[in-house]
Amino acid sequence: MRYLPKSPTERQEMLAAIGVKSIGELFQSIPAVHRLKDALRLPGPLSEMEIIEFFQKRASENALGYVNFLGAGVYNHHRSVVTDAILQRGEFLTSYTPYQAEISQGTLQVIFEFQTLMCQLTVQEVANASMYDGSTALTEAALMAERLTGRSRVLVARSVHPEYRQVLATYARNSGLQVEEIAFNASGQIDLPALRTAIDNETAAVIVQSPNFFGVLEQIPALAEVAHAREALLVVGITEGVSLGAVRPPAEADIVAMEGQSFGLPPSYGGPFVGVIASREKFVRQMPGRLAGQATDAQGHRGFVLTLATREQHIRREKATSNICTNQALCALAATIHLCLLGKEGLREQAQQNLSKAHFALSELEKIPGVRRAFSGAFFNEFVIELPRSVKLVNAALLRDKIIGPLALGTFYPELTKRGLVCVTETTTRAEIERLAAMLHRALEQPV
Amino acid sequence: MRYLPKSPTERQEMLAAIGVKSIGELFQSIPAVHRLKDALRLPGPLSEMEIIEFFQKRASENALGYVNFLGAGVYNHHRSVVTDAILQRGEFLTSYTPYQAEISQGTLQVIFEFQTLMCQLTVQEVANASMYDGSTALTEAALMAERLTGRSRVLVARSVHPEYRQVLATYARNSGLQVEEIAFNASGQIDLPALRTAIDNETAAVIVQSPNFFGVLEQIPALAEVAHAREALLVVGITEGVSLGAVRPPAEADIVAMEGQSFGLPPSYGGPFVGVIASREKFVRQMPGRLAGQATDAQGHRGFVLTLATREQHIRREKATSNICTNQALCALAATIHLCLLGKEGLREQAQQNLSKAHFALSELEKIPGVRRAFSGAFFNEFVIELPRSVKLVNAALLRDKIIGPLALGTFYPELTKRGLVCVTETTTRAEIERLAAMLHRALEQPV
Amino acid sequence: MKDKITKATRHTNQNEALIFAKSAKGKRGVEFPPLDVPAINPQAVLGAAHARQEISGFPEVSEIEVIRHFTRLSTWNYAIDLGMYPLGSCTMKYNPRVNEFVARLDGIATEHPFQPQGLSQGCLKILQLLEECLLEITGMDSVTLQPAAGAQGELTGLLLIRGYLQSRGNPRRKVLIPDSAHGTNPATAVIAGYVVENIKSESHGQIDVERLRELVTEDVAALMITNPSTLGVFEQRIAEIAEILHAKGALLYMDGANMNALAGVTRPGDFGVDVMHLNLHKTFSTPHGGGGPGAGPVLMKRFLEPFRPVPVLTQLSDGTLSLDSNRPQSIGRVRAFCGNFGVLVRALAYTLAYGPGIRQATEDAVLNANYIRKKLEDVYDLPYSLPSMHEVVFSDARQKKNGVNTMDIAKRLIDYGFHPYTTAFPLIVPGAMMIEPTESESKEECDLFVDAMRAIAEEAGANPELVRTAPHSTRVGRLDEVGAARNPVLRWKPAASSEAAD
Amino acid sequence: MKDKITKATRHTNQNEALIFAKSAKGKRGVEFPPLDVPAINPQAVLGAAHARQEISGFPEVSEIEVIRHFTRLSTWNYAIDLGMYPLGSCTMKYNPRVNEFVARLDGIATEHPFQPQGLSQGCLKILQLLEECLLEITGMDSVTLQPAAGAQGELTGLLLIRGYLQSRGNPRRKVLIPDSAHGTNPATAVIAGYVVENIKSESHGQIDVERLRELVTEDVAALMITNPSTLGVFEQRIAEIAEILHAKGALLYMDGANMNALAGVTRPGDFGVDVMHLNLHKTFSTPHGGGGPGAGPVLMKRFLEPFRPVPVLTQLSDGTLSLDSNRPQSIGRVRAFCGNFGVLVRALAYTLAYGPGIRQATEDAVLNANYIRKKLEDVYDLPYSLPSMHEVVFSDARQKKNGVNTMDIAKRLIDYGFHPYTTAFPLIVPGAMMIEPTESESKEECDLFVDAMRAIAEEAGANPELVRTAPHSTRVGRLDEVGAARNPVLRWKPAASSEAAD
Ligand SMILES: Cc1ncc(COP(=O)(O)O)c(C=O)c1O
Ligand SMILES: Cc1ncc(COP(=O)(O)O)c(C=O)c1O
Repeated sequence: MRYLPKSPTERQEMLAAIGVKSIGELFQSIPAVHRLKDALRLPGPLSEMEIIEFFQKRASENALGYVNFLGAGVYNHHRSVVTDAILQRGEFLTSYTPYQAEISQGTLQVIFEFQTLMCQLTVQEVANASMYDGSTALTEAALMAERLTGRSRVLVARSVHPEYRQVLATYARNSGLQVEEIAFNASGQIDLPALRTAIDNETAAVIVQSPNFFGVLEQIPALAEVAHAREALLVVGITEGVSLGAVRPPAEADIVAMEGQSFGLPPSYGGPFVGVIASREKFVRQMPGRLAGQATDAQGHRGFVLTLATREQHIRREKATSNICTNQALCALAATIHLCLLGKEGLREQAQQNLSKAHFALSELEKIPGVRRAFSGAFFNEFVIELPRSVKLVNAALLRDKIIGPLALGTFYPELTKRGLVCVTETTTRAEIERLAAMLHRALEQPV
Repeated sequence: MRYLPKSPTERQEMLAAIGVKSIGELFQSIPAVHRLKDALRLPGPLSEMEIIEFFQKRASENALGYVNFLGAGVYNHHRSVVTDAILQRGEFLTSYTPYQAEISQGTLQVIFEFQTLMCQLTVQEVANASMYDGSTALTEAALMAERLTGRSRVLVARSVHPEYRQVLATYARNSGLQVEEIAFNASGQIDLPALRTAIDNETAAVIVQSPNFFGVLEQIPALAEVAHAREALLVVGITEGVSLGAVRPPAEADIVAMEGQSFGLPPSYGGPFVGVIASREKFVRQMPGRLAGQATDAQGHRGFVLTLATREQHIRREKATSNICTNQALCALAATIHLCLLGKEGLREQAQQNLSKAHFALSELEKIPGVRRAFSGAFFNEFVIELPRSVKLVNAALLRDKIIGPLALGTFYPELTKRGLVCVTETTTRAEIERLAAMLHRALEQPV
Repeated sequence: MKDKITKATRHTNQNEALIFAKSAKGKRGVEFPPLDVPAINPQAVLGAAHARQEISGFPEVSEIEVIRHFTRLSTWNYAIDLGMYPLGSCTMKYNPRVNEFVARLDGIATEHPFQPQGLSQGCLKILQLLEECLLEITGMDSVTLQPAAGAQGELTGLLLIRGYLQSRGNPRRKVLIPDSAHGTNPATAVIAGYVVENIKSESHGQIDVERLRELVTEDVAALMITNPSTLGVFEQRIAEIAEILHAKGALLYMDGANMNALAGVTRPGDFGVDVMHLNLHKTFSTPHGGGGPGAGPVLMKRFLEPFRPVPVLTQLSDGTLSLDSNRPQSIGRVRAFCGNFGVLVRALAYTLAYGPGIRQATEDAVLNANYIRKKLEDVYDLPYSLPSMHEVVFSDARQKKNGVNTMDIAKRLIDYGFHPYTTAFPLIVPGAMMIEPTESESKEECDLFVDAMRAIAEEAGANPELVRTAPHSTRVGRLDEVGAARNPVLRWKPAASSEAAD
Repeated sequence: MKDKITKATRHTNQNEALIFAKSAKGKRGVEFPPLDVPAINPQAVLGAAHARQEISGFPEVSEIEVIRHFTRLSTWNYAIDLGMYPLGSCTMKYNPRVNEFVARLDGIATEHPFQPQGLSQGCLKILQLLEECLLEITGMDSVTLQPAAGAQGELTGLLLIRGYLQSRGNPRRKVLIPDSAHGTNPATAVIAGYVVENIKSESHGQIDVERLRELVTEDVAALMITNPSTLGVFEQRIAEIAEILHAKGALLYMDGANMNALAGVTRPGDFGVDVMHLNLHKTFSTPHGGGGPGAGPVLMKRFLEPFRPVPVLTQLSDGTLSLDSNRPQSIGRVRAFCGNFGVLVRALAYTLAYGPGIRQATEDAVLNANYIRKKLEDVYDLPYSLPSMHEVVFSDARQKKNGVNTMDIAKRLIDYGFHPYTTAFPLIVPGAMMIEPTESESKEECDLFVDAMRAIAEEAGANPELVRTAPHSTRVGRLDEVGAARNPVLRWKPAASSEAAD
């Protein structure tokens, strides 16, 4: 087998050196009854050619050649080939968690740079590297708030990504964390009065997302006031990192939980992505996940090490701040490379293009009789439209034109049938936007 | 511009340091009349996204999605993704010719391994790394024979690749080398009697290709006898390196000129490929091109250096064995990686699959009324079929079925109209072969 | 002694400052096509309240500077592609390049989790085939591919157990965990709402079955066991252990991190395991990437199936695949979307490459570990002498006498051109030296490792200081971790730029 | 002095034997799908006369061993991706990664040169656009993209000249070449059937125009000039030189290796050049790959067009592109198929990335060279003082006094983390130090280079031995090239395996 670097003779030599006659003897410690008699019934073995052919067939059964207007936590953004070229260097791709600092400085400096970039984007003091994704980052942020406040009730805006709220619910259910949801208003933002009445002195955190699931920006400073008035923490989730190139960062938040997929990671049917938790320096010892810090050797050379490990499971076991071990380091590397390439001006331009194209798309769609925007709040590159008929029906028609239309919100919000979430990024061309508008217009003209 | 690592301020600082006010001052040495007033009229600048889009458009205007049965010096063989992954490491991709041995040992050891592999495949004593391609390698081999024998007449078989012969003619025309062509016989091999009569004591070399342009194997030992009887050299060209996994190597040849495209290089519309000259140790000082040799440093460490440079243009100038400087080193690296992956058994299996599939294809095609093989000689993975009507007509019909059919030989050999060269490799599936046969059958049944 | 070192040499290596030190206003590494719609000014449409002013300190560099920056940094790393990586419990095996290729295909890497399922059949078929393969390899009945890593798999598994017990009236209070277990086990149990009770291992490092019998009460939800144990030893009485638990209505959870010792040879489903996780970034060769990503599928017996996280993959009558979220008894979601899909793609590519031949990989892994054990047992202390499977755990007991500990030996291995083994785990072995070669190591590489370890053992006697102060061949020496933790510098700051960014 | 070295540090680096040392019977790195047609035994169909028995000594290794072998070897190389590569005359600039990406696209890398031209319009459009761009940049009238490298471009150019002169009755005998020319110029002239006559440069290193006037006779076919010269200086009297040649019916050939100093600023077609070549692997950023591949397009004035190599790209009335081989006056083919197409793809990608902005690249290249010249001219001898363009040529004259020569300084640069400059070329400068930074170097990298060169100049005075014995930081020291050439070992042999393969 091509992955195995041994010849039959070498195997025999090694068995002889060990002092056994057959490989079977080395498995004697497994009770005979449990040892398999027959070979496993698995497909393969396949050659490289066959493996590639297999996956190309699968790829052809997917949405190749379709234009899509989907966002909702996973965004189609430009990814430079430079990022992937570096990512595939064996020194990064095939290395382990950098516990042995002397031969892991490459990964460690990258993590340190990643932490810095995340702080700069979110205007927070410290950031970790990394959490599994945005949904678990948001959930761990809630648990972190619980630890920090000693309170066990969190209020979550319904405008937070539905699947993020499901993950939070799963973790909360058994760890004694009580979760209550706060409605959204006509602007698509969290209902402030409702929040004010719901919040109390047992509230550990107020959890919102901005831009939220409807693409609408939340009023972070006002929310911070409400939360802080009750000594609760404000947790802000971010699924669309590119927004930070144009949108005011959540500086007033106590904890920011971000999904970094927009920074150079492919949609890849939902993962692997990279979650980040950023917060205030004073909260760092309750932070979950890995942290790299600066250190010096005996000669005074600057280097980096994994630090504050006393928060982690391998040291603290049942008292750890989280059970996370393997994380998303390679995705954090991709995000670091991607953001370094973009730079300050690149990120600004990208954000402005997203903003411009999304607003252009809305204006095109609003020209269609019966189509209007569902919420009034300011938005970045996603917005909800209301249609005169079922989104599913309309999408079915659009598919014939190789367009994957708006995400039907009825699936997640019973009250939001006929509402669709539209996402437009810098990779969407004007022609594609105009085609969407034209086809949607035509679809609506057809009798049901 | 993203490739330029300077800010406007830094440019100003550097100009100041030099002591000039504007960049223009640094171009004063160019007479004013010659300095361009206007910007060049060039397309661009394009972003990375636009560049990729441009070339994807071009790609879509090519033969994507067609099955082809073309060989004739460029072969569709399996290329492992491993080869390309290594090839793209910046340390190999972006390094220069290894003149500074201490920081070029990677490239130098690869070249040494490449030379060894080429010797093993061709059963020659020394091999260079590298020539531009097979055609220039064959041509340089003729010039090398001219220098070695002090004679200036070469006999080249018409069964040698037509474009190779054209290149030879171009180089010969002005360097006083006289080239005569020898006909081929019914078996598709060089006409031995004709060769015997043509060869004389002024003949520097007999030049053949095996497998030749018709896919037919030449009788190397017999040819060597004929040549050596007149103290002429036998030069053997090889365009299909994979044949060496099954076909007897040209051990009796004095010089072997090989095209290495089959060893891990994509067809790439004809290049870049890698030419090799292999020969006898005693001829090495008349060899063109680069050679790496073993050396030791003061501490006795083994290393490699470029050696016998006194053959080369940068030392010998007008007396050099060739004018070649930049060669095809990266392609030689690809071939080295590819052959190491294949290994002895892999190459044998690949060759046997080519042989088996080509012979299966012939048998399928011969079932078609009016289709027969044109030559009788033993072949590897290419063969010539004779059709009852014009190959061009038939191919036009095949194209409708997304099949690129046999190469029409009439273009190269007026006497070989209605003859087509068919190539089948391990990448051709039985289904594709059967489709070719079926469609060709149908095409021939249609009225002209 | 230096002359003993044949595997590595020192060579010139580029220094590199932090990327922030290279920043200069106006440089950039990415450009975009000109905007093809009317440009909108953020201030105008977002208003002062929502528009961002400045991204303070954010780098501005060119493409070539980015390439050099990260290429240089990469050369400071050790990696599987450079040599043996014998980290015990981490299964650092070869990461096949074709897996990277297929995971990046258009139509695979480009797919959106919310696109119509009818246009996602390729993705869903990949998930289905991987599920079938993992079930066959483990002998279990049902699976979820959603967990992002082993630790999340553990949580998912415990929540399945909790959901099941809950459905029968009482989730119970305790989870039993051997003292040899990995830190994620106890950490996870707490998140799942359980109290951890540790079990001391018996003198051979196995589960103390008699003690277990006493501990297993109606209050115990499950035992989390790692098999082979973190000592690399198979739990001989595993079936009996399962019976003890089942007799009391408790379940057996198996941490499958060491599955590389079992694949193709024996199946947890056949020896009483109720639920387990796999680490696809270990046994199934997906690249560890400096810390992740991974994937931690959870496999279970039929009775736990109703509790699987949503969505679950189902096949409709017409054969099309779909994701079903309507599962009343589900524990819910543990992660958004469909898990680390790209990792799952790689794991399937790996499985297909071997097919039933995966047994050969297991055999070679066990062969390597036993070969190294045999070649080193006369110079290093072997605290537990039961037969090793895929890894062997020595201790520094002998070298300690000369003041040389497992960390010193580990660091000295770096000078010999190897990545160290796992130190200080499992906790039941003081001064543990946990060596897992995996099947990816040739006899040549194993022999070089043995030579290095023996040479270091010699140095520990003849020249302990040399070992204590190792490594001597790296661009930085041992770093002051205590100082780093005392006053942590966790990010670059412009103020400190001249200092930190250089 | 070591403390002066801030750019590089020594770090552990893997050793690696020859691949042949890793070979063991039965290992392999590639497997094929099962044969889907009847298997044929080579012996049977080819017969003893044609069937191969053994491939003696051929390696047998696994995929992981191949990955490690070449990954380890790669770490022994210096490269542009690692740092400045100031080789004069070589224009080692950044090789954009997107160029590699597009050259590998399906539909580009996969295309066969003999497929129907109707199905090759994409390839042909790429060639056409590149032709148009190169013509605009050089100001010439016609072009061939066939030559595989600069030297072959030179040959093609001289054959064009010969063909043209031939057509007017007499190919003539001589080609004039300045003593500052690159070795390929004279070597090429001979292959083209010409006798080389060297011209001494005048005291400023420029063409001695008066001498030229005497030398140009009816017997002279052409002058091969490099402009800017290999001293990096523009030939101020270039137009006059052209007139002198043209007056006698001789032609002006320009070696375009130094076009990186001119692109966007001035055009050879505008200052009298009749024919020239470009090195796309220099000026147009295609990767040098350790020695190649390259591409050497030849550009010419209208009157030379009929002599272009076949096939030539032509546009049919219906707009489709085709390759025309029916050109009676053609010099013939210089290479099979359509040249190094993959290299041409990369060069076009590079040109499109800059567009008219290519002038900025030229300006930055000249800026860097002059900056370095300014910062070093007080410590290194500048034999020719005319204004530098894209490169500057110093000599070791001052350091020679302490027995330190250009090669010693070059080797010492390695310790300072840089690839050396070009040594011992051009020949008219004894102890030449030829420095070409290109536009790809940041001010930071240029400053580090200046610091290193100044530190070495100091060392040459204070501690010449340190410089003479450099490099001190590499895995191997200076290798005995004389010994290697005296009895050459040019391949591994099984016999010597234990010795050579380790
Ligand atoms: C025995 C054991 N259990 C659990 C884990 C945790 O798995 P992961 O790192 O994938 O979360 C590990 C990984 O180090 C392990 O070795
Ligand atoms: C001035 C000059 N002319 C010609 C050449 C030869 O070009 P190539 O190496 O592409 O054959 C070179 C390349 O080194 C050069 O520097």
